[in-house]
Amino acid sequence: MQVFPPSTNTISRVSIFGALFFAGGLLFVVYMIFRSPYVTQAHVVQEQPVPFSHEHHVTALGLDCRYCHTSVEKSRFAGIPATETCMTCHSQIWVNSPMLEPVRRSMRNNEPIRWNRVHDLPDYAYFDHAIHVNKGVGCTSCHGQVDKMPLMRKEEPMTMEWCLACHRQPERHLRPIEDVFNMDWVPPKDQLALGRDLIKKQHIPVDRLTNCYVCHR
Amino acid sequence: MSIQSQMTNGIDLAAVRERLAGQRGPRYWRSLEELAETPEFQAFLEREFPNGAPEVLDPGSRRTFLKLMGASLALAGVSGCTSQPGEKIVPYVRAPEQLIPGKPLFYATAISKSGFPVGVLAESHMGRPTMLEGNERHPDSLGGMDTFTQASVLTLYDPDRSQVVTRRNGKISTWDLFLHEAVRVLNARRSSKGQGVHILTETVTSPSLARQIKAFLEAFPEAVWHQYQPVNRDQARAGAKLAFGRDVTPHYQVAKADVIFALGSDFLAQGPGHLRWARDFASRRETLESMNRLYVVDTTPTITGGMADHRLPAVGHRVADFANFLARELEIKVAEPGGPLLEHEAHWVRALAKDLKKNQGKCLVVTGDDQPAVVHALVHAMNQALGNVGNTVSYTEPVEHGAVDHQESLRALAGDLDAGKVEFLMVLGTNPAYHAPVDLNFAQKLPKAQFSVHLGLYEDETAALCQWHLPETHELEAWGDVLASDGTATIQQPLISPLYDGRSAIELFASLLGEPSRPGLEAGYEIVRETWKARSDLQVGIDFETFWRTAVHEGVVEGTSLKPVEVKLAADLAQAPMPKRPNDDAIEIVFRPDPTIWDGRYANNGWLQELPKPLTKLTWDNAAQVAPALAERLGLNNGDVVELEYEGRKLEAPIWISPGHADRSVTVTLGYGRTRAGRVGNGTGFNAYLLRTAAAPSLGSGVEIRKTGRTYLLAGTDLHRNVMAPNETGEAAAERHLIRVATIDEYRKDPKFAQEMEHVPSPHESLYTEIEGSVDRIDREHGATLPASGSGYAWGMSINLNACMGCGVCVVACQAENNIPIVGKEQVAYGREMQWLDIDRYYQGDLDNPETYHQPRTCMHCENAPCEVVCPVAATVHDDEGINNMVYNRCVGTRYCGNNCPYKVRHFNFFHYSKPKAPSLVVLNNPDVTVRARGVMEKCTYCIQRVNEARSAAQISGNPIRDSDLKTACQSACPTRAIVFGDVNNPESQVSKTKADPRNYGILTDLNTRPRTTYLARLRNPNPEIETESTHGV
Amino acid sequence: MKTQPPPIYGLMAEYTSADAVVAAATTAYEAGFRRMDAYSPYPVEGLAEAIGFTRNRLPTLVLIGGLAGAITAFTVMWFSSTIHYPINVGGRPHLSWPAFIPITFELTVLGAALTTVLGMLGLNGLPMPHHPVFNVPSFKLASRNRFFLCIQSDDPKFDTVTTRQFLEGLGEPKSVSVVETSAGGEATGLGH
Amino acid sequence: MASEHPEPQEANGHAILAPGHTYASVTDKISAIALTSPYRRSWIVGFVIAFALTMMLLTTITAVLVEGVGLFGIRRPVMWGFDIVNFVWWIGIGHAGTLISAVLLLFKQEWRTSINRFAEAMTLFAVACAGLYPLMHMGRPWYFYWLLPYPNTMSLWPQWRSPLVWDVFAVSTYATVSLLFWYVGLIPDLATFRDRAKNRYAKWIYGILAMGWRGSAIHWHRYRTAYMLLAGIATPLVVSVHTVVSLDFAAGVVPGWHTTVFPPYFVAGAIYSGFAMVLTLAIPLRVYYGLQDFITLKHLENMAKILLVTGLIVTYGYALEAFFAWYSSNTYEQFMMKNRATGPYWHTYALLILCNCTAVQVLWFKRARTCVPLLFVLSIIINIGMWLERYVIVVTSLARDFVPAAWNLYHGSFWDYTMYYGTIGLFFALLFIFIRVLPVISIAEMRELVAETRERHGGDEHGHAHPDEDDDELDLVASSG
Repeated sequence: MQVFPPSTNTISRVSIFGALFFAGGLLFVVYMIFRSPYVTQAHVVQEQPVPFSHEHHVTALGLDCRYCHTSVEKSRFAGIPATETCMTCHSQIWVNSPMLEPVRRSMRNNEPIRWNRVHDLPDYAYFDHAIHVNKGVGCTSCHGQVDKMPLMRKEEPMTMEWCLACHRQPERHLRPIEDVFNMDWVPPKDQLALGRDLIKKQHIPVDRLTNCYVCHR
Repeated sequence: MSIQSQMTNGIDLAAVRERLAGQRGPRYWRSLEELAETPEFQAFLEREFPNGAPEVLDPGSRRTFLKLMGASLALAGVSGCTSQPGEKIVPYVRAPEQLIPGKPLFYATAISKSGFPVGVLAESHMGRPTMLEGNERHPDSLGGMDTFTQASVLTLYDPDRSQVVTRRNGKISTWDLFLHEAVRVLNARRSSKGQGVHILTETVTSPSLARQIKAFLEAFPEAVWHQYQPVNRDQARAGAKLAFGRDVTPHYQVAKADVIFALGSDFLAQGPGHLRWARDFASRRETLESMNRLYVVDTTPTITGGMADHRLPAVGHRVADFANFLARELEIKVAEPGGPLLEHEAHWVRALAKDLKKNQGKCLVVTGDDQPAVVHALVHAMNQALGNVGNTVSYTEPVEHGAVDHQESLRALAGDLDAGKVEFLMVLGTNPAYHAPVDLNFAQKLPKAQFSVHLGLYEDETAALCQWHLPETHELEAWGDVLASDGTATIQQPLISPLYDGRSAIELFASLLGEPSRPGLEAGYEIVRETWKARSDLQVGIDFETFWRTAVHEGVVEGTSLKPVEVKLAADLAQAPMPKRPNDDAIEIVFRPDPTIWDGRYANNGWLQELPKPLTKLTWDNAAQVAPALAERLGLNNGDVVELEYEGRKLEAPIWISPGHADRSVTVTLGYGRTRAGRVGNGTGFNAYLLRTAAAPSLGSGVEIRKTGRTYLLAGTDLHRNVMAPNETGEAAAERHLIRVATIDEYRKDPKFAQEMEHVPSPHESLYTEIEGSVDRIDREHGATLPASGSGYAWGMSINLNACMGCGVCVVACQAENNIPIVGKEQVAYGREMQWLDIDRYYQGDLDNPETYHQPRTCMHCENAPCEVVCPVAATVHDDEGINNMVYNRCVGTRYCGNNCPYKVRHFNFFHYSKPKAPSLVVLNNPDVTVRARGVMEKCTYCIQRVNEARSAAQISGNPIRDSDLKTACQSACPTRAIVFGDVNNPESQVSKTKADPRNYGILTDLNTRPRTTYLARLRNPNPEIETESTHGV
Repeated sequence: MKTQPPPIYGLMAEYTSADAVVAAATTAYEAGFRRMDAYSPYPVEGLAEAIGFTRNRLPTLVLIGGLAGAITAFTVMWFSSTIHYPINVGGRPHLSWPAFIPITFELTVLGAALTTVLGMLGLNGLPMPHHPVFNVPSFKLASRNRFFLCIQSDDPKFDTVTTRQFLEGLGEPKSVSVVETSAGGEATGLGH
Repeated sequence: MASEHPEPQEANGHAILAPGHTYASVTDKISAIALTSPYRRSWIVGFVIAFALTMMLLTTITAVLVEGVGLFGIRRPVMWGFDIVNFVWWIGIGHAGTLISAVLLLFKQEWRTSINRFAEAMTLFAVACAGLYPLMHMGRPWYFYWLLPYPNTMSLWPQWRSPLVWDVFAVSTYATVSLLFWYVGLIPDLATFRDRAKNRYAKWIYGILAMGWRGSAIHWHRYRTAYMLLAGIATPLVVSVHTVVSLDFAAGVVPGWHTTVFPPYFVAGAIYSGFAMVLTLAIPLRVYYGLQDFITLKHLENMAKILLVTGLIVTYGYALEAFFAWYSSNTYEQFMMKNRATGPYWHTYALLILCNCTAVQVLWFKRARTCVPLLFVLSIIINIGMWLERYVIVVTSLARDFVPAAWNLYHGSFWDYTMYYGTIGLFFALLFIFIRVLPVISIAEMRELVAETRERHGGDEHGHAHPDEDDDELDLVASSG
């Protein structure tokens, strides 16, 4: 005897294909999620105790990166300015702007300002600012147009994939040493040619840049 | 902690002897179990869970052990691969000058033990010391390190250190309250010129402290300064007095000696100058031409005995007879000996005497601090007779201040305490309540002091009996100064401001004497500076500031070493009576400081507790060591608990059978059985001080050994690996040529003996063509790896078995540098220890007096690494410089690599060993090394973090990496420079040169693994008169 | 004159033995019937041929499926280990082809197996839980011990009356019953 | 003949189907087991025990996930223990199923018909158990997917040279193909169940699973092709899978692992243990559900023969290992062999030889091959023996390989055992369920068999003997209980 109504034929086929598409779609969604700002935190502005504007200090006042990030050329760690660095100016200007109260408090009570880390790599990935800066990787290559950021945000996903992209073909991103801290540097038309020269000039061991030890210990 | 049976029934040592006798050719053996093939042993093998596995595997008790171990488990600042919460970033308020964030700074200072220092460069990351390197300028260590110094950085962060001032009734108090109280009491004593005021310290070399004690004694003329430490130089001092009529300290130029006779002395591992002596000794075993020869007579097997070309075991009481006999051979008038030597001994000593005479002025006789005074006197006489004085031996005034006889000094204090004469007692950094001679009953007398205060790192046994306890600063926390054995001064600078409310001894004195008002660090700074301002003789032509800055920066104060003094043998030694010999069948008991926790002061240091002891390879416990022969007679076995009865006092201890131990003698090491050491140290081992009397501090006779029938779990890294190996390990080790030895004659005949022992497959035997570029060719001649030209850096290591003494400092250095957690006794016993370096100890030959060989074994960084091929996720792969990278955060823990590694150098985090345990340990971690999570494989990385730092520095500066720029942790710690690491591609590098040496060989190279780490074969320099037939090497 | 074809799926004769239904099918085919199908509780030799089924495209599909698996496998391994992220693993060449064989083989098998099953179902037009033949009460025995021959109404030579007579005369069937098309049944014509 | 065998059912032991069976009778009898026969105490008790063990398995898994693999007995240098031993053991057991359904099909061995269904089921369940181990033995199981190639933000891939990655593909392919094979075989029977189930939910579920199978001649035709194709595909697969598993060891450098003989003798071993397990299951099954007519002595004897053959191949493998060791004059190999025979695990090795090589020799005698209780005992002995074989290979080789200083013993811990017995529980729990919900013997193929036997016995008089058998279905069902 007939167990199922006619409609089941359609239903059964639809459901089979439906399941396939759903599974596929799900995988795709997961794939996208892991590259989305939700996971990578790219383009996400972090709350900070003081709404510090890189835009203002870099573009308007024309401060050089190294004025605050002093150790960027010497050390793995670029360095976050000590409160006294802020106070060099802010003991004269904006002396009683409420925005800067945390800075003054820090100076008064000798308590550090606790910033929220914007570029936070996993602890098992060891990044060295010095070597990048000294070999011609510009600030903007990783940090984006900081001079256009009223509030600091991470510009790139900073996934391993992303790091490797450059470690595989540094020539696409390298720039002359003198332009490393240049915010307005734009790659020339012959970037690849330029990059290749720089690789030679800087003795960059391209073949070894993807070795595991480069980042993991 | 469970008592688990190691072995129920006897090893048939007779059978073992036969087996050894029947041996043709060399065979190595590692533990007695392996030599015994008794049915009982087999039965034991079949028993489920040897070594108390069930406890380990039951989570319940695992947690308890973790809790216990907690104190020393490194904290996981990172756990490989777990997504981390949002991080804060905290800048300085005022940035310290000369500090570059993210770059470590190195400060020269010194870490001392009982007054004598090892010079170090302390690595500081953003203001926190994480690692100690040797200071090459320091005369006593020349850049080498010993285990105690290396591990002291862990003590700095030990959460069990005392943190506040406390009163006996446990009330937390403050420095001000204490000072107020103390000063009141002292002032009350001024009228009586300080009668009843007593100070107890260890040996003091610090000029500043000495200066203050002097000042104190001036303020209180009647006050008494006592000194006591359980391991002291009383006998040596007495010996010097006996020989020269005054107290002088001998200094040895080991490097100048062609023939050395160590009479009951472990001079390579003990004594203020041992690091330097070891270096000098090793330096003379580099080449055939320079080979020196070492004779050793000792009771307990020692590191020095292990390095000997000829060793004789002798019970402690007969050491004097050897001295006497040798003296006679050297035509020195001496009294009647306590007893004669056996024939083979006599023959041995005669040969030795001949050898010494042959090398007049180029030989050296040394004896141990714990030998009787007369032996010291005789040794001085011999060196005189042999014309060594001025060549290999020189004498200076004692380095320490107010040198006294410690035994007497403490006895006096005990007397006064008993008589109730002590109204003010200040104990500085020593722990008599625990380690005073048992017959002084010091612990009972101490409370009789009317006012007593204890200054120490820990609230220890003594602190518990004093009215006040004051937390002491660690040497990395305070200003200070110390003198090396030759008098060279080091100014100690603080690396970090005191973690707790501690003060140093000199700061304490400062406050008591009311001089500079400011407490703490500044006070210490002031005092030390004043001390050195006073030494105007050192500042001719330079102003003090320059002098001070150089002194602090260099870590040594130039020109402070003592000038040798003229000595002449005073009395006719024939008058000096030789010690009487107890009746021969009495069993003697020998007290020795423990090789890893010394007199007990390091009991709470997990690194040292878990460090396998150089010869016994035991961890976490001491044991009563006996000779195989004695064990045989008494039917004893490893782990059997025996009752030792000595002079009416009883003590229970597990037995450890030490091959090469003197018969009729049992050795116990001090320092264990602490009750107030801290969470790590409490309850480990047994307290040997309970048998140690003032009369016989190092050697007593007439000890009774009774079996209790119980057994005790001893966690020996050697035992647990070989317990199941009846007889095979030795043969296998020989067959596989892991250790390669030759006498210098054999070596002369056949310099390539080491390389002829293996077949290295040629590349054509592979299915694959080698991977382009990175893999370096193998040199068929040498079996060593020589790099393909122009392939950039190629890192490699070479370990010189001729220099390695097996002291184990490399293991601790590695542990400190690479954030290696300790795992606790049960896990070690179960074979899960994490140290990346294993030092394998092999014996060869006679059970009663075997030769000892040490072989450090760690990742060989094979060019054709078997581990890499089997990793399913590419977590361990090769880089282009030939280092076998281990990417922890990619590891999923299949452990396939561990199985496929022929060298078995991979260690697995079976549990979360690195689990955070104490906040203070957070900062101990090396920020450059990932802390490994649970379920992750780890192994030696050639200190990849250092390679990386060096590389990026080099790439920025543009100069290639030189040997001097890059040292692995083990390499820089090694006192004998046995470990060499560097760029194999650079023909100038030391490592390439070493690898070109014909003695260079890799192990298991016939597997075509092409290890980057290779060894230099061991050479022996026997005296043909003693050694007739040779069964060594090939 | 032709009457409107009735709203039925077809006529079905029931047999108790395999030989009978094969014989019946052969005769019916000779008689010119084409749109028909036979049903049996187990695969009966020659029955399919008897109702004019000849070519089977399944094996070709399977071959393609297998090859697809193989190619995918090797390409992925070759690409990942030589182009995308070449790493020195134990000194072995990047393209360690001998090591790639096992996986290539496994995926070949997987590809082939999947196409076999899906192909078979697809070609058979399954799943089709509903089908007019199920309307015949005795048809449930088709999965036990009965054999059926069904001539479908969409066969040009089909005629309710004549075809019924034809079937009844065809090797003494146990019965001949009408296969109703269920309301809204779109099953007609499916099944080949 | 008959006199040799006490129990009446065993009469005519040489047919692979007892006489007197019709399409209807086989259909009714087999479907009755799942559809109508009542739950027996033996089933309930058995299921409860199996289920309890499964719960123990879950507990173990939780414990290991929480505390870490340190709970197992593993330690340096024996980094693999029960986990891999059991993995190989289970996978091996699985092999009989595919072999029976595929290889015997290709060789037109009719006798496979009445055992292939539950042999395949056994395969699936065994593979499921096996699959647990590689997963749970990992230090960080939650990253198992790193062994699969998928687009990831690390732009990393599996390390294709690792036999473990081959395992992943081999085992998952094997599982998939076995499942397909099983399901395809089930489709017609599911249709039968759809038509015979009384409960409408059951009808509905079986109906969905049957996908509307109606036994159309053309469908049957393609079905046949597909089934043969699958058989053809599965045959090399079954060989490859255990080959790959053997490569987990053979690809390593460890003496005792690194041997060329491994692939063939692992495959043989797998079939050996597989058939042993089939016997262990079939013998009770045929008694409990009175299936002696379908699973006759002939079947048992044939399987016994296969046991004998594979047993000899395995023995040959052991012999070769020893020979290689001697002939290679390689220190490590020779020591390995010596160590196996005389080392701390000598008793394991001895027992293994006893179980796998010695015991099986009785099967040279027909009497033994047809003595059911003996076969049952023997099958269990062989299962144990094959487990020991893996234990010897994994543990003794690792316990003492190259560097004597690193040698150490291994013993399974408490948790090792709970996990092992747990998977056995899971295996039987699944099997018990299977018996109650699906036809344990392929009905359609049995009908075919009936047809073929008839041709052999001339004509289908049985068919006519009961002209209206379908009318008294219920009685038949009842009588078949």
